[in-house]
Amino acid sequence: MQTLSVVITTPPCSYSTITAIDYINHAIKAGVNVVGVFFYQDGVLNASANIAIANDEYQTHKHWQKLNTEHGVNLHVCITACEKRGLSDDIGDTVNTEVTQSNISQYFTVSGLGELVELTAKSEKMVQF
Amino acid sequence: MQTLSVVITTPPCSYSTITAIDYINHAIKAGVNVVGVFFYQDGVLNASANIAIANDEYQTHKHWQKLNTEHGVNLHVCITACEKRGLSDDIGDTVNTEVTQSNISQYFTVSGLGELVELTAKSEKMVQF
Amino acid sequence: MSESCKKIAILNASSTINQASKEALDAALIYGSYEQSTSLFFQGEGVRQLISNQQLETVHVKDYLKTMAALAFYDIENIYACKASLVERGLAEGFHLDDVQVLSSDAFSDKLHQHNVILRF
Amino acid sequence: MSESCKKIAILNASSTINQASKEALDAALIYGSYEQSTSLFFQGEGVRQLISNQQLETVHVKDYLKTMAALAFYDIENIYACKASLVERGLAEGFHLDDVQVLSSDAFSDKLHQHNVILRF
Amino acid sequence: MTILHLQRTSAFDKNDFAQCVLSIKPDDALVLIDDGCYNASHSLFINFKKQNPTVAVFHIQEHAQARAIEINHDQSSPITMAKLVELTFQYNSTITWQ
Amino acid sequence: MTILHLQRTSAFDKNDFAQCVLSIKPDDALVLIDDGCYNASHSLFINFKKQNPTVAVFHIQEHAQARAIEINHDQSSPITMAKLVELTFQYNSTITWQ
Repeated sequence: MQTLSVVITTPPCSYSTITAIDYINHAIKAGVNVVGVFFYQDGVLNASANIAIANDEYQTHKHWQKLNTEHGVNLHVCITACEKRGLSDDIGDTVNTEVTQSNISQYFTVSGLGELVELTAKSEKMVQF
Repeated sequence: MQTLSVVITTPPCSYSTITAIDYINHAIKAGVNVVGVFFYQDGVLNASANIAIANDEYQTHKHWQKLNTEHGVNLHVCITACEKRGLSDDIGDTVNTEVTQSNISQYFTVSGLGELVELTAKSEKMVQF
Repeated sequence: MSESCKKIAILNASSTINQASKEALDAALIYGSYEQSTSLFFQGEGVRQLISNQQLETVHVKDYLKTMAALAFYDIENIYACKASLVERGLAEGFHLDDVQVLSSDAFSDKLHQHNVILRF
Repeated sequence: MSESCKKIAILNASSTINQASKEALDAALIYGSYEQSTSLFFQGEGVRQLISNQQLETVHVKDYLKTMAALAFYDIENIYACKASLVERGLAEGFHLDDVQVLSSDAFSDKLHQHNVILRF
Repeated sequence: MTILHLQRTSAFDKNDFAQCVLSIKPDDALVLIDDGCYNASHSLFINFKKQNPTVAVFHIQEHAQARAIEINHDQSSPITMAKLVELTFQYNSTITWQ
Repeated sequence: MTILHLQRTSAFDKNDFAQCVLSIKPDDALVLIDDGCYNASHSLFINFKKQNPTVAVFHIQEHAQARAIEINHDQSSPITMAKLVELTFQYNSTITWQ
């Protein structure tokens, strides 16, 4: 079975990201094993839990969600790139200081750059978008 | 008194944003009345409440905060541009469904594009960064 | 709204399938809705926004170009395209908007110079 | 870590004072720390990252270029610069890193072709 | 080894394509994607085709169509996204010029 | 009316500067900011200076210094950010080329 990983560096409201999702969907349709997607640079913004795009526009975040829930595609975000862009899985709650919150979507896995290395090793091909 | 508004379209971790902050600080030092800063396009990401930049790097978000608290500069974010990028002042709380939360920094004012028009009318000069 | 006799120029420099282009148009329409004197300029890759027969839905992008038809409604009637940018790209003047004025670089810049606030997207 | 004899190329295309350049270096160092065979390529505006006497602190940017000294520690010894990019920019070969190999476009591309994964930042 | 070059930007806007054409070897292939389709009418592309008539060149048909770009099939072969997935596995590596 | 042109990108990377120079009138001024400082050695800039020797040209000294760029003062006057604020009010409008 052909194996593939994809690196995403474009943000959710960039139309370039639609092309990447389209590519991944076609890879799955062709029977390729999509080992994982790694979000880096401004690409990590795709992992925001609070994206709201107008109903008549392409719902980038819902398409990522669908890739995860319906096709089991692992969506890895680089936490270092996240934090400088306002995304974190360790936000102090102002009311209850003992719990922490996350503004990273539950469909994404918080990872580090080490995961990029893993994906590189585990996949026949790696394509950047 | 000279009046100025600034439009920011670059995100918080772009080094271009440092130049904009530097410019605004110099305007204030020169006695210019900075009527407001309007954040649009990827510039709205500066308003994220959860930015965490490594300690030894330029703390873009803290400099915006300081412009607001120490110099009374109004920081307006375009909410339409915010929402498609994951920022909102109306996030449903998963625990208590009756309250809504915001992931927009308290130092920023949630606005619409109408505020850009207001700032244009109220300022002698408008500079984009 | 405080009184203002400022003239606003929105300088469109991004190609069609680009969030910046859509957000530039949004800004122009708001200025128009507040009855500010607003002009649209298309230069560089921005001239591509004027070309007919684009099919944005093919790549799942909402056809915001259709919204340009609303420009006249908001009295945004000064729409300028840079001829040099069109020629460089081998583009004919078949626009989906009426009343686009195609200007030489010099005349295009002359028009820009008549505005008080210029935003480029 | 699963076994991999892949060769990784990080192709640096952004100028110095640029978050992309810093994040490209971070990625290269991680590949190196996992003992992956990794090479750095500098082309286009990317060649500026190699130039001596830059003073990033002047514009409040942390001098991540210093981190490049760690490349040798991670056995990242293949560092290539595109000669045409240097010449186009009028840049002399006074680099802050030793062992940068300046290659013709052809040779630069030959080296790129020896890698299994190429990421461009 | 061979490289599949994915060109996503327009040479009328950015200089990535100039670097891309310098990096293409005879057994590589070039795919015009997104705004990269605009390059079909750029002098860099036309010169590249003249000097390298045997290098395989493709463009994503839907991306050209969305932009109202007509590309002569002698210059570049229209492909679908499904075909792009296939191509990914036919070349040793990819570079994304964006 | 006069325009202060703020050039923030490098012509070695993007084509904004080509549009900028086409838009500059004799009473305008040009300021090289951020990566815009790299333009000082670009042929577009050198030709522009030859054809428009009287147009005021500035660069932010700290931005050039940070990048190890040496700019001949005959070609462009080094300024501080404070001076840029002053210039903003001396011209009717600004365009940011980025």
